[in-house]
Amino acid sequence: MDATLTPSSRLASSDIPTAVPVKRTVGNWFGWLIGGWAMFFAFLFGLSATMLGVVRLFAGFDEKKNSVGGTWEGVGNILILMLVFVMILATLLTMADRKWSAMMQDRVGPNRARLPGIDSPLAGLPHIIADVLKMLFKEDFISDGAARQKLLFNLGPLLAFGPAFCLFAVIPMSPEVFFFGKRISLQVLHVDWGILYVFALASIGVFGTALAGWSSDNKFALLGGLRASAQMISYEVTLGLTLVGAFIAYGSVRLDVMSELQGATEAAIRIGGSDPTLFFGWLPAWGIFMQPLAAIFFLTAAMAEIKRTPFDTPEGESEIIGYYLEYSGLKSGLFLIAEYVETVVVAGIVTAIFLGGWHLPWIEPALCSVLDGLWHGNGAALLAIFQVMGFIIKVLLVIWVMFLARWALPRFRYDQVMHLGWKMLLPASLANVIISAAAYLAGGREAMAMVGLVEIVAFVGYVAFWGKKPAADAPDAHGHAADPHAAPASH
Amino acid sequence: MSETQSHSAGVVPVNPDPLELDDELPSAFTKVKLGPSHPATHGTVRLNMTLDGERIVECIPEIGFLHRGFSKSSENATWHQVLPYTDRLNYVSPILNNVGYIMGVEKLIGITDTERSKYLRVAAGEISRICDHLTCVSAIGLELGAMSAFLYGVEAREILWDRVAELTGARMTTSWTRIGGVATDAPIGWIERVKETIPRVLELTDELDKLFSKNRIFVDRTRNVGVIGADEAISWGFTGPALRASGVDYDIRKAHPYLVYDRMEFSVPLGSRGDTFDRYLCRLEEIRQSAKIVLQALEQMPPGPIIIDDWRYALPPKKDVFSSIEGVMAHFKLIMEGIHVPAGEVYSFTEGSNGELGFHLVSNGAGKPYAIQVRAPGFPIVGALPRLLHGHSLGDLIPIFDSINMIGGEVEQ
Amino acid sequence: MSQALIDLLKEKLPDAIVSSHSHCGDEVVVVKREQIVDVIKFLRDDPAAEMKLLSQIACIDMLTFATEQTGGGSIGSLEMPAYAKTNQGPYEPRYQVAYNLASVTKKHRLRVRVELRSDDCTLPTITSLYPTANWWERYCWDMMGIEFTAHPNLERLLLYPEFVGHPLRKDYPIHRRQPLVHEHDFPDLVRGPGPGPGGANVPMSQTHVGRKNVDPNTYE
Amino acid sequence: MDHGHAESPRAAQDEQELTLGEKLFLRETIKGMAIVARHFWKNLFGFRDNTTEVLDRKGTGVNLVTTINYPEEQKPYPPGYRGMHRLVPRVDGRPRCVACYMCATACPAQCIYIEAGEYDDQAIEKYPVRFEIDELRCIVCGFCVEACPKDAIRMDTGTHAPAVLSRPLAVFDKEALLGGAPVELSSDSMTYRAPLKTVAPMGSNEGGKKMGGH
Repeated sequence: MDATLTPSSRLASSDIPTAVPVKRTVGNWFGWLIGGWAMFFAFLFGLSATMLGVVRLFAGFDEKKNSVGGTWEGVGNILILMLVFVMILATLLTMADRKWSAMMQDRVGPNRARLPGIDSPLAGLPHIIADVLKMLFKEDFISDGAARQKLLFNLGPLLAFGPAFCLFAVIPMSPEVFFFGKRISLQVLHVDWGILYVFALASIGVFGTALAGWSSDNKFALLGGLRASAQMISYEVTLGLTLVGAFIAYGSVRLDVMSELQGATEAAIRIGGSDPTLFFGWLPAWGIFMQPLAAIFFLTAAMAEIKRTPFDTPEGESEIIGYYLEYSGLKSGLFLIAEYVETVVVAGIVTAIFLGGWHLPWIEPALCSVLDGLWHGNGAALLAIFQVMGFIIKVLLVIWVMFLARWALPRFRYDQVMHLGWKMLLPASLANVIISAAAYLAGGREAMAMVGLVEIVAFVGYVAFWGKKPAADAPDAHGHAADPHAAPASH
Repeated sequence: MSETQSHSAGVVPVNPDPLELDDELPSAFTKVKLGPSHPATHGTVRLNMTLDGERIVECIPEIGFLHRGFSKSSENATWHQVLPYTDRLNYVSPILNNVGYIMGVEKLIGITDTERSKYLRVAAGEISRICDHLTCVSAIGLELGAMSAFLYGVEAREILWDRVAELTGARMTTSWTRIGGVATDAPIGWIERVKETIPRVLELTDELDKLFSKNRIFVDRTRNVGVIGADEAISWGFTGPALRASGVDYDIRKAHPYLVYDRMEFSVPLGSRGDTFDRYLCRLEEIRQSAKIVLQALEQMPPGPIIIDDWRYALPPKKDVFSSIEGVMAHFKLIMEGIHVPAGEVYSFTEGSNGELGFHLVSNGAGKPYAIQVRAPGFPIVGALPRLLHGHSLGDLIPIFDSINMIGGEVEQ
Repeated sequence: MSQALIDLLKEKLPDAIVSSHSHCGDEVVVVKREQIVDVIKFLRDDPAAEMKLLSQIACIDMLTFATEQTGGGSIGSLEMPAYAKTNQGPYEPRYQVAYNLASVTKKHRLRVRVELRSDDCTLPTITSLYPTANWWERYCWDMMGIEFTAHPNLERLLLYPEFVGHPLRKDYPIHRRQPLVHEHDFPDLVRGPGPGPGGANVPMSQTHVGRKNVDPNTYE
Repeated sequence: MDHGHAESPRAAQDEQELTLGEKLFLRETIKGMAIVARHFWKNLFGFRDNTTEVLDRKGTGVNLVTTINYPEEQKPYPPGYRGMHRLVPRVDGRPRCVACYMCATACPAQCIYIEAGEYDDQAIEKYPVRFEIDELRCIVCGFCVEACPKDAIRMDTGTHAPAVLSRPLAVFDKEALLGGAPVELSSDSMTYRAPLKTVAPMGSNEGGKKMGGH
């Protein structure tokens, strides 16, 4: 023991004066606010530009200049989109989840880890490094029971992570654009089967959870694995059906085609002026306006598919700890990061199909001509940077909504998840298919947008007004109503 | 729990045939031990469960992990020294335990405390009750996955505990009451502070209400889950919010008014079905009623001494201890020998946060209690867990277990 | 206010009542052990009593109740000689089991007390009348060693099965230590029971494996 | 019992089934998310008022964050807080304690150890040769303060027992405990046979205020 740590010296040193409250002035605060957001958008802009630039560098090795899908461009895309964008975003999300949840819950959030030499929590960012290091260097403990099925036990996290990681390949992050003399796009796979690839690969993930649950040789894990298998298989049906309306509208299952159809076409952008694809001249041709209910259903089903709260019955931290109960260290980390990767992918799909993909509403042609004037006719290339930035912001927004649901809502019970999936979402999405098809036959996408607008109005009315009692009838929440017991008791 | 035990419905009897062990899919029930360190068991309790898939066939609670020998320790301490032990019975609402215990001792002696002390006890006790109910209500949310609501509830609890700390000198282990009164008076400005705090607490309570009470996910998970009827609840020894959720109008504050509860205006919320959702709603409403009581008690509180002027039972004022020989002698006798409580036996009961908090006290006239046995409100309710869980699924275990608000300290003594 | 209740009881079950008194506002009726079930059943079912709530079963060991220091003592009407003064062996009946009954409708309370001699501390169970009595009786058995006949599951409740003795008895020393025991094996039908110590399937309770392998009776 | 369920304002609501709008999940889901989102945006755009008391954080632009960055920020304990013990010195620096063992007797945790000795010049009073408190055993009930007939031990240091790395370090001896403002009571003079050289003028009864007796 340290000789200087006598009781008396400790008592003296424990007289730490309490911190003097520092009032931050409003002006100061406003500066931070503006500066912070400016930095955030500048970072996004830089990120978008870098991504496009790197892909352009790789694409330079390809022969063809006028078409996308070259080999080297694909390599660049894999590097940039899947290894850098998805992985880094997923890693950041582990942090964002903690920090955002802190904000939702009136907390400060993680702020203890420090980088050497910097005496500032840096808003908790060093925790990312700390988390990763912890995951990497933690003991990889395998229980006796799990050791009997070591191969399957180790296969579990791989099968959970791998498919999730591969899903992002078909998601388009930028339009096809001439970027410094070469036509590129931020999309790994330009394939005709598009979204079917997502459905096919996503269903492989269920093997990971089932294997993990079974091979862990733990009853809680087994229950979790069973719940996960049942839930994931059930929701795949709904997941596919909710998108059928979108397929009808776009006439394609390719995500890049779907994205492209939701805003100004390339030709329109070149020409400038107003966006000719706007519905009724003012409504962006986004999927969410044609298929508002399908968007909600899809997001719900997708959250169930990736097992996030309120659908996290397979994990249910306070019930059965989940199928990854017996995993530790890096394998446990793979399961956790797979969840965040899946979140990114789902947000990407929702953005590409329903939120206009990379398109910026209304301003694209006009912005392009402005940018043309700024930089010698390279407006489309500059616009692409803004479009990628828009895509990222939309993805972040969807992710934020998913996290919001996670922290606000209680969890379903296992059978109630099934009830919701089979008895509510499935019929509703079937009805949606019929209505969408009818609307499309009646008047094409404009008619679908009309139906969609009606649906949106009805939905807003439902959320805001329906079922609300008149103010006079509202129950007195604080119980001031007179009642027999309120009188002083005489017995 | 025998291996051959089958569910009462007799759906799948366990086949004891050893040959079946070699089958690929033996048709045995799964046995799962939940706890004692399981996230859902926020005391340390172990639930030995027999599961048929997700359905709970049998659940045997196993308690005692937190047993600290309250009764035995109390028999070897003076009457006053038992007070810190009572803090640790229900550590979320210690003042109610302090009051309950001291009321028992006063009943045994045959004295009552001063007027101001009564109001202080009621006000502080109700603050404790709010803390307890907030913990329970928001913990239901937490364990059902809605973590934000839990932190809102805990935030409200924290600011109340700040008030408790200002009043008693400690947040949780208050040891605040004394025979014939209370230890410390409300500090200057405390009453105004509480009046500022209560609206904020109610605001956060309303947020909990909005987050849960109409949310179908929550309602589905709690309604018709863990239903227990009125008669059955009584026979299982339910008291407090768990009993009132079953529709039985039994609140000791109303049925046997003690302290100044007969001067307070409040209503007793009653449930109708006796399910988890009713237990949740009753607690939520009791938070609001308790807030009303706190404000009323603070409003009506008269000035005056906070402890009786009887040197046989209450310590003499320090002025007399420092300057008079009578004071020093009385002080010395009380500290060294303990308070001489007349021989006798009483069962004293007050409304704890989870129900009837009873103390069976026996004195043989010496300075130490001869025997103390506590009727923890949670004890019979935890005993009824197998009944409450009967036929429910594993997912229902969580809301049921939360809604009965097991506090390991009091159940396991 | 429960005096009427005692009168009713005396009228309906005169044989069962040993004595009755009121003390500190609590009404107590002392009944014979053999008729405790009848008395409690009567109190539960009689429309005038309606004592549906069993608050508590408390058990007191009267071994050292009356000492020389306190000059004897009394509980209610019961006067007791000083045990140490007379030095004539432990006070008998040594154990008192108190059933604190309440009525949620009539709002009255009554304590039914049974006194048990130390050589025969058995008592019929009332689990069939009140399900909550199950745990209270287990608690009494655990802490005081009162044996409830025909109890469905009279096991230790708060303490572990290997615990020796009953800690709330006055002759149980407060600083006595008990050996630590390993956790039980939870028999698994699928894979068979786990191996006990040394591979043999020996119940742990017979081995008393602890940190120190000593006889629990001498280990204090 | 006879007034039944109608007496409680909430009980009437329990009876209701959920309406169709509530059964469709979405509305209450969105409302719940809106509550949480309100907290999020307020905390994101608001700045943090560093007032240690949560209730005092008011004004525009102040966010709702209620946690305190311990140990960089510390909330001062309220005045009556039972914190770390101290042995109250007299004006000449000697402990007021007369080694009467009252605190050791009153202590439910038996964490106080005292050895008494006698002053050479003060035959009437004893003093503690050793006075040790095991702060790990201490349950901070404050009974020792209440038991002291000399106002010699107090818990008003405004701090708590510090964390230690080994158990012996938690045993605080007389030197470690002796500190803080000296106290001289008017009644003290009665116990002196010969006045001390550095006796203070008669002070007010500080002990009585602390004890909150009458």
